[in-house]
Amino acid sequence: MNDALRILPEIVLTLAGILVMLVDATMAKTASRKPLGWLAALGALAALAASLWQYSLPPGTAYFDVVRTDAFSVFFHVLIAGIVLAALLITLDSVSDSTEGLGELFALMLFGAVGMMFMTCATELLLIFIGLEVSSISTYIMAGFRRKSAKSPESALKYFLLGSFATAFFLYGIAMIFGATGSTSIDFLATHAAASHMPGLLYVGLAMIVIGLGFKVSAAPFHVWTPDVYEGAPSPVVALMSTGPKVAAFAVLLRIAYGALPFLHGHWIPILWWMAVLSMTIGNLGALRQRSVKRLLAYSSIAHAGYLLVAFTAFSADGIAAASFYAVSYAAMNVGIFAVISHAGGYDDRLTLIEDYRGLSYRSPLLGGVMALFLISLIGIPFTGGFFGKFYVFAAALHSGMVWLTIIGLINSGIAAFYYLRMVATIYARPAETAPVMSIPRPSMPLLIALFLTAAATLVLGIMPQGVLSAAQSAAQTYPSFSQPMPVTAAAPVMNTASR
Amino acid sequence: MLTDRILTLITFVPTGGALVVALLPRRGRVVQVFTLLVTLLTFGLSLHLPVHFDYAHHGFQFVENNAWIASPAIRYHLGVDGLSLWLVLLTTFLGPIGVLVSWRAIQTRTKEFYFFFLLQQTAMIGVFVALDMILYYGFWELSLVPMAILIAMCGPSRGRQAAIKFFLYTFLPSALFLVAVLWLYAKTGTFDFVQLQAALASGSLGLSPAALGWASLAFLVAFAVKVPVFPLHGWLPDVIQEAPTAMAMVVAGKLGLYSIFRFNLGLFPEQSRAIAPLMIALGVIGILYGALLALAQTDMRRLIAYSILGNLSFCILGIFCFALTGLNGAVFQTLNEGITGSALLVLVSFLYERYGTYDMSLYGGVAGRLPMLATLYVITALALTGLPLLNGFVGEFLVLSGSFPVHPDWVGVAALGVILSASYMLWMVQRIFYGQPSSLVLNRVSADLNAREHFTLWPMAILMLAMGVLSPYWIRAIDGAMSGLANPASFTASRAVPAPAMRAAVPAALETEKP
Amino acid sequence: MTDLHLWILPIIPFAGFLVNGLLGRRAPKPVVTAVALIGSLLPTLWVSNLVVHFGSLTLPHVETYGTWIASGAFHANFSFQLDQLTLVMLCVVTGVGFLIHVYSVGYMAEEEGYWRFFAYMNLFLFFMLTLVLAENFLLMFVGWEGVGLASYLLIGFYYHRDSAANAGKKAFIVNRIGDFGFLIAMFLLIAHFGTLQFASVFNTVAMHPDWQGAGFLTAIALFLVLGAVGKSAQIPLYVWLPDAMEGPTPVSALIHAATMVTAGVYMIARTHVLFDRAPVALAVVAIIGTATAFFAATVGMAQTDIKRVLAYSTVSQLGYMFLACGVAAYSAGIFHLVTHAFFKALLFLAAGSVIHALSGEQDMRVMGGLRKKIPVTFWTMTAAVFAISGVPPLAGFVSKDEILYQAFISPNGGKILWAVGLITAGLTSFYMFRLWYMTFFGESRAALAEEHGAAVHARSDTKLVIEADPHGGHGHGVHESPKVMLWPLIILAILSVIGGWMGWPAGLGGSNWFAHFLSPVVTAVHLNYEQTSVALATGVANLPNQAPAGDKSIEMLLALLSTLVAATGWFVAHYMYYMRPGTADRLAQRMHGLYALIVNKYWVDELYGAVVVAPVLFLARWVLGVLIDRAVIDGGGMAAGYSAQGFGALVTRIQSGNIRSYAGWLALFAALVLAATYFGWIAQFVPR
Amino acid sequence: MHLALFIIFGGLCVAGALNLLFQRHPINCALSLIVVMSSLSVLYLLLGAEFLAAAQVIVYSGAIMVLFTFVIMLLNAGKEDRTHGSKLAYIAGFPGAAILLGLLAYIFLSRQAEFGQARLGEYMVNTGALSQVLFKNLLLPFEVTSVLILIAILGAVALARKEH
Amino acid sequence: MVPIAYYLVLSAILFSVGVAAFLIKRNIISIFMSIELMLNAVNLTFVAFAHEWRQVNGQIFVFFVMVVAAAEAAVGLAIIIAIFRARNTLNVDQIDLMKL
Repeated sequence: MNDALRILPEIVLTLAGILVMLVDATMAKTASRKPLGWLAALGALAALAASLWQYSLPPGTAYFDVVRTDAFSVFFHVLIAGIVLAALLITLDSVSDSTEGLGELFALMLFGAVGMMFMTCATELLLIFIGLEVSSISTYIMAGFRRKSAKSPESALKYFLLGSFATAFFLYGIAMIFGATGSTSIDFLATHAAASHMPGLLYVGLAMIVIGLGFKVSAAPFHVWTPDVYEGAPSPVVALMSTGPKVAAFAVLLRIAYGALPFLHGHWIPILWWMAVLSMTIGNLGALRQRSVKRLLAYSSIAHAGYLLVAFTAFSADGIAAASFYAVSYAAMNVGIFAVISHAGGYDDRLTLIEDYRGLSYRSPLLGGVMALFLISLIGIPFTGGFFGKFYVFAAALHSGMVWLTIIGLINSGIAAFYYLRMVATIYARPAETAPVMSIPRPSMPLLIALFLTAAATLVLGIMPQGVLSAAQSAAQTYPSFSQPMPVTAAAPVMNTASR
Repeated sequence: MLTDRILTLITFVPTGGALVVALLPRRGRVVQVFTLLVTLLTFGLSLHLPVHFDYAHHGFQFVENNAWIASPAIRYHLGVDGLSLWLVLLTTFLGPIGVLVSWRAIQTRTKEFYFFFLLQQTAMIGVFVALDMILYYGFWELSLVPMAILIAMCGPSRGRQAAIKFFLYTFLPSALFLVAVLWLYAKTGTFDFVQLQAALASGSLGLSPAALGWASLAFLVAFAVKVPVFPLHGWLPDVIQEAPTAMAMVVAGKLGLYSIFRFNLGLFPEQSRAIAPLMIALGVIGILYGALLALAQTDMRRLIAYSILGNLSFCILGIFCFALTGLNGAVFQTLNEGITGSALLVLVSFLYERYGTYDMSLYGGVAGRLPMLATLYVITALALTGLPLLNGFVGEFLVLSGSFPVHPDWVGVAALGVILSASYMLWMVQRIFYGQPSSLVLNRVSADLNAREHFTLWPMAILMLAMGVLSPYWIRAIDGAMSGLANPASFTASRAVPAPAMRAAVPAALETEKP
Repeated sequence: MTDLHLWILPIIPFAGFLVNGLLGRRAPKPVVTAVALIGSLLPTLWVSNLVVHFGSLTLPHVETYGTWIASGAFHANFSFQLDQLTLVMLCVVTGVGFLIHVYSVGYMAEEEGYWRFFAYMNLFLFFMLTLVLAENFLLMFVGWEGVGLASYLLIGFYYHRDSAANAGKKAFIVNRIGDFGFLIAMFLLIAHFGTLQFASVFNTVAMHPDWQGAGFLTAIALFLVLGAVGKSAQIPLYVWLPDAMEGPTPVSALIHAATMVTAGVYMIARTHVLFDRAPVALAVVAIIGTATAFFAATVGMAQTDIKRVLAYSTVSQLGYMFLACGVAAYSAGIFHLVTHAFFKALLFLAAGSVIHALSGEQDMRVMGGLRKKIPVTFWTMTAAVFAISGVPPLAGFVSKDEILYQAFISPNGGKILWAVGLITAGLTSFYMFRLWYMTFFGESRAALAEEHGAAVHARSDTKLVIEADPHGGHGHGVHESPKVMLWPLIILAILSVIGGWMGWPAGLGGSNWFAHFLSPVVTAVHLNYEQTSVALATGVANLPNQAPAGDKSIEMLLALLSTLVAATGWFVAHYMYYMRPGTADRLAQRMHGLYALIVNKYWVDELYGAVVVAPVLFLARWVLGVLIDRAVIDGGGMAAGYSAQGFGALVTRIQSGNIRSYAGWLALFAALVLAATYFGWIAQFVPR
Repeated sequence: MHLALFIIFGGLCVAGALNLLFQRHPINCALSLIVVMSSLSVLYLLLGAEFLAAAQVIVYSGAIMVLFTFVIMLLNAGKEDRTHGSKLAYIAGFPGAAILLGLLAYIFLSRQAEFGQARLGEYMVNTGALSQVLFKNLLLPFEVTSVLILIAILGAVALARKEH
Repeated sequence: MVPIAYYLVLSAILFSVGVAAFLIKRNIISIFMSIELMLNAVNLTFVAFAHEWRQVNGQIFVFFVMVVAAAEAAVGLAIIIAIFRARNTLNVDQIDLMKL
């Protein structure tokens, strides 16, 4: 029974999903499916509560060491539950009663979340693989949900084929590691892998896993699918899939790189270093000339994956904490901005181009203002989550001597400012006289809640980051090899002189 | 006790006001009036500083130092010294004026405008009072956003481009600035300015000179762009042209110059001196360049932009000669530019409200129609050209006389700017106000200054005269702050026997290093 | 010691300025008049009060009212000083100033900018008094720039007229060039002395005979000369003064004849200690002065606009003063300054009265035969003309003769200076009498004004000033000016007649009282190190500026000579413009080139326009504006932006949208990553 | 014996795979894939995984490939025409694949000794032992797969349903 | 007796062929099949290693992969049907609506 508590959020979500399906089946064909959305949201809320409650559990494993709940996994549980909750609310806002397959959509979101959560708490590569598949497959499906449009199925197809392609690599990687050690348990690897008599297999396995996960987090050069898929998928779904699976995949990457194979950092730091540089550069340069909003955000998400990878190269407890913190702030602002887009553009993308958003703040000051806030946070302006995210990431990297990476990264954030700011300027520019008046439906309750959650999160992370930061730091403490935080103030000769 | 929290109040009262503005109804002049009250309140609060400032004591005062973020240690550390004191006051003083000048100019999106306007106030004040590098950086970056948005919102023709140009020009270098800050943190383990200063001064860190040089360069470039210093001024004309007057008033000068004083001179004295020759050259070039280009403009706003460039270059010259007098002059000139430049922009915008263009070639003979405006315009122009008994002269004179012993050649060239500035200013005045009334002026019948405009302009005019005549009141505080940054011997008594005044002064200049 | 409240002197006119400037537009005219007159009268009374108590003062008398600028080592005070030199200047400024104020009441009566005019006039008095009272260079500079401002405002008084606006701007900017010199001089002083107080600087210099001819002193002196040249309209910066005639005539009289333009001379005299230690600078002053005197006189001969003739004559006379200073005869220079203030102010006022009588006509060619119609003006004018032409025993004769004598006896190259000065004296008397004859004698040519008027308008160089006609209608009822204008004329006439006596040279049996009076202040230090330094130190005047013995005869001779020359000039004028009126034109025909050269003022304005103004504008507009700012600086930003976007395009090229391409991409990089990891390649390629 | 079997069926695998690669009609591809899978099941047997061998035939060849062929029929997909939409696939992809093969082969063969030998019948996993692990240690993953299948059903229904 | 390495190499060959097939096929269904081929290759690797290590986990892994593959097949074919309905083609080269 105690074991069940350790996967309580997953259970809750699963049950909620099943409930949604059952109710859906009982409802009349013509009846509005929105209530199901509220039901699902309730489920997500319950899962969020359960995840938070898990903080009260003592760290430990369950089901024969297949899952472990500790500060780290709970941190990501909470995050994922929050993301799903927000995504559900956004969906509720942007869909209409006539939108088909709503029941399935809500259920899929919940089930997908189950997979993501398992990814973050699993300590057995098998379960990680299953979780990955659960989250991926549900995302493939959701990407194709707007069947009427020509784009949506295409994005689903691209995502599906390339995703499976990458999964094969991931799987092959696991096989290699299994071959090198004879086990697929993270803990076992952490303790015994170093003694493997076939390190070559370990290297290759590690590389293949990095490839597979790199694809999932859309890190260059494995990013190619991202823009197309984001463009075609329904905006609310993008809100979820641009954050949830990524966050989970990053958690897995942390587990494997820092938890299972830290002694191979000599091998994986260079890969991640280059992936970070490529992701940041390609993402930002690619976004420069975008005219479609969603593609632009796709490139920006590539760039942000790069920033997050920078934290990995720090190879320190600070790095883990920074990555976790960045995941949160990125999720907050990205979900938020997609909330605005999916409201303004609607479930079936009425507004696709940046220019369509010209004068948004004239039509709806609230939406304009909030969108500007998220964009500013994406730029990384202080007093928003985006800034402290970048700040911690680069501080950690620089503290580990990654001077060049830091410089490249911050120059990149300068380039990024261009297209984000162009967006902000567009929102606040006068609407063109010739342009037809854009019809923005007045924000519904779920949207307001979602916007409030995300905006509040963005600001809190920017102004009072201490809470989340310490959570992230305690998450970092769960890694045995980094349990002693690198004393940041080690090299400080002046610390004794207390500031007056 | 007010004194303990005064800086927080001054900094965040505008923010509070902004939040209220966001909730106010879009009806009548509610927003304007409220914003005006908020800015006036802020100004009133800020008057607390000079009253209770201890001019004898050179360190930071009204200090607030609380923990903000535990690890990495970022503190909420505020404080002002003789340098930031007046800059804070300048900012709060320009607050109400900014509201008054926008009163009629901003008709649409007033709520957004005043919301961001107040946010900008907070950001700028914060820059001047923050003593923690990250806190400072926060305000520094934050000050870009409302500015950019307002430029995009109000720019008549190419607002968006100007906004982006401005933002990128400032943001890109400040990214490198952040790298330098983080690097310093990695080496010293603190973001606190005071501790950083102590650590770097102690020289016990064993940092490589090259690395320090790069760090200081990263600082300098970020600030120089914001000033702007000569080759980095690409954004200035466009922004001055597109920005609403209330923003154009504050976009250039004080923020960047303050940062150079505080951080480049405060943290990297040697490195600053190493790069001084270049900066002096740029400063002098900037003086002449700005003046000459102002001579070539036909658009009032662009002319003002280039004249601002010229006047600010005086500050650069004064800073990098490291003579105490020159530094005082540079600070004083910063204040001057803030006041006089703003006054000129305000006047021009009043002309624009009446005649709807900034193109001087369409003007002429306005003096007959608007004598009061013409009078104030001439006074302002004279202040900018450095007429004695007005503030401009004191600044220029201190800068030049202070720097002259250090670099007679450069300063000699720079002094030519005095001639040029007179040329373009008087020419501007003549083209707008003198001669026969142009068709534009004949067709548009418009009244002379109304009460609001008088309230906008007279405070600045009076301040120009006051600062020109009673400069010691300002300089006594500045002198205290600068004495730590200047070279010990502030002039070379090459051949003459030092006059008594000098003998007395040398020890005063020598007593440096006030943490 | 007794407190003289010197601050009252400038403050009163300043108050007048404020009152008239702020309230004048609405105030009734009498009030404005009253304020203005009080603003100029009270200082005059205060000065006379000073004169009365002067004997009982310990000189120099210094009063400090507070610190103006204090920064680190350097500080400058609001402090005034009173000594003989100051007193003389005070008398001139307040006295002449007051008279001209009175005159203006009549002259400007009908101007719509009445209040503005008097506000500016009071402002001018404020700054001029500050200038002469200042106890340090910086405060002197305040007055220095201030009078420039006042002159700018007054020249541009008729701002709706482009010519006036241009003239004002020109005056200010050219003056700025001089101020630039003044500034640099001050910087040098601070650099070398650490202070700008007259006393400490001069004492330090006086104490150091070893600095005789020192480089830095020469530099300081030369930069001061630049300042003086700008303010006193000497070559090469004289160009603004003739144009300044655009201003109302009283302005020309007060500012551009009597007081402001002489500030340069005053400044040199005030700082003579520096010049005495810098012979080179002195020589420069002397040469500039002489050259200007001659040059301006030649131009003056051919001008037909009455005010312009006077303007060039002013420049020429200022040249004499410079010459005097250049030969270290400062008291002579100041003396000529005083007498010149009398008769030149008078000339301008009288000319104003003439113009007034002809309701705005300034061209002498359409004047004539006014002798009977405006007698008072005629007689006063006559006195002035005789005075300036150096007819003994009038004021002009005495002061000019003193200068020539000092030039003659001065050791280095004096003879040449003297010779040129002498010729100039001849030219002076010629063009002055020319003016006299053309204006007052012959038959009245006023009738020709009609058809001539058009011609005058067409002429570019002569500007036809249409000042309001006091008597309304633009008819040609030639009339004498009102009393309020005539009394100042009369008083000044008397002064220019008898003014010479106070400086009657010893050589001619006089007792050169003036020189003695000034000697404590202006005695050149290089004449005699020990004594002067003692003198300056103790402030006791024991050195009359006496010429070497046995020169009585020479002085006699020279006086005779100059008188002769003056007479010759008079005779020539008499011949050409009275006996044979046509002669002038014929002469002009005969030597056409020379005439053209002179009448076009040697094309100096055109030259400056081509050599200075045009190139600067070209540089600003095209080289810097377009080439540097647009192309390089803006272009640089653009280039960066576009190149980034280019890379962006490159990046998006990958995004072909084809799944197989994507897969190929993935496969390739997967393989590379594998290989790199396995062989540990990229580990080396990670810059730390 | 073992080696012979390995060579035969391994060869069959490769042949089937290559056939899949070169055939242009989906049906042929499907059939050749079935060949690959069946012969793989034999190899599983050689490696002592009897349950997997069975499952391979049942699940893959039985279920999945039937599904494939079903869909092929449903959409009556014809012989694919070799359009040239992508050069990158050739210039980047094939080298990639080649490098991949070469690298892996190099790794495996160079360390050949360390991998040891596979002897027939030496290590047989009977279903019981397998289920021991499956339903005890790996119970949770097993349960989670039910969620996975649920999703699959949902998705199939949602995507393939006729729109009305 | 056969060296395990042979099995591994065989799986590597199959995997690479699968990759190549993915690249070369135009028919979506065929592409999907080549993915299945890759998965099978991986399975073989697992079984081989399971034999080497005498570890049953490897085989169980394969079992799970089969399940996943089944699920993927269901979903994938559904997607294929959907796109066929939307675009009326199965040629992957014609499914590049979204690019750049």
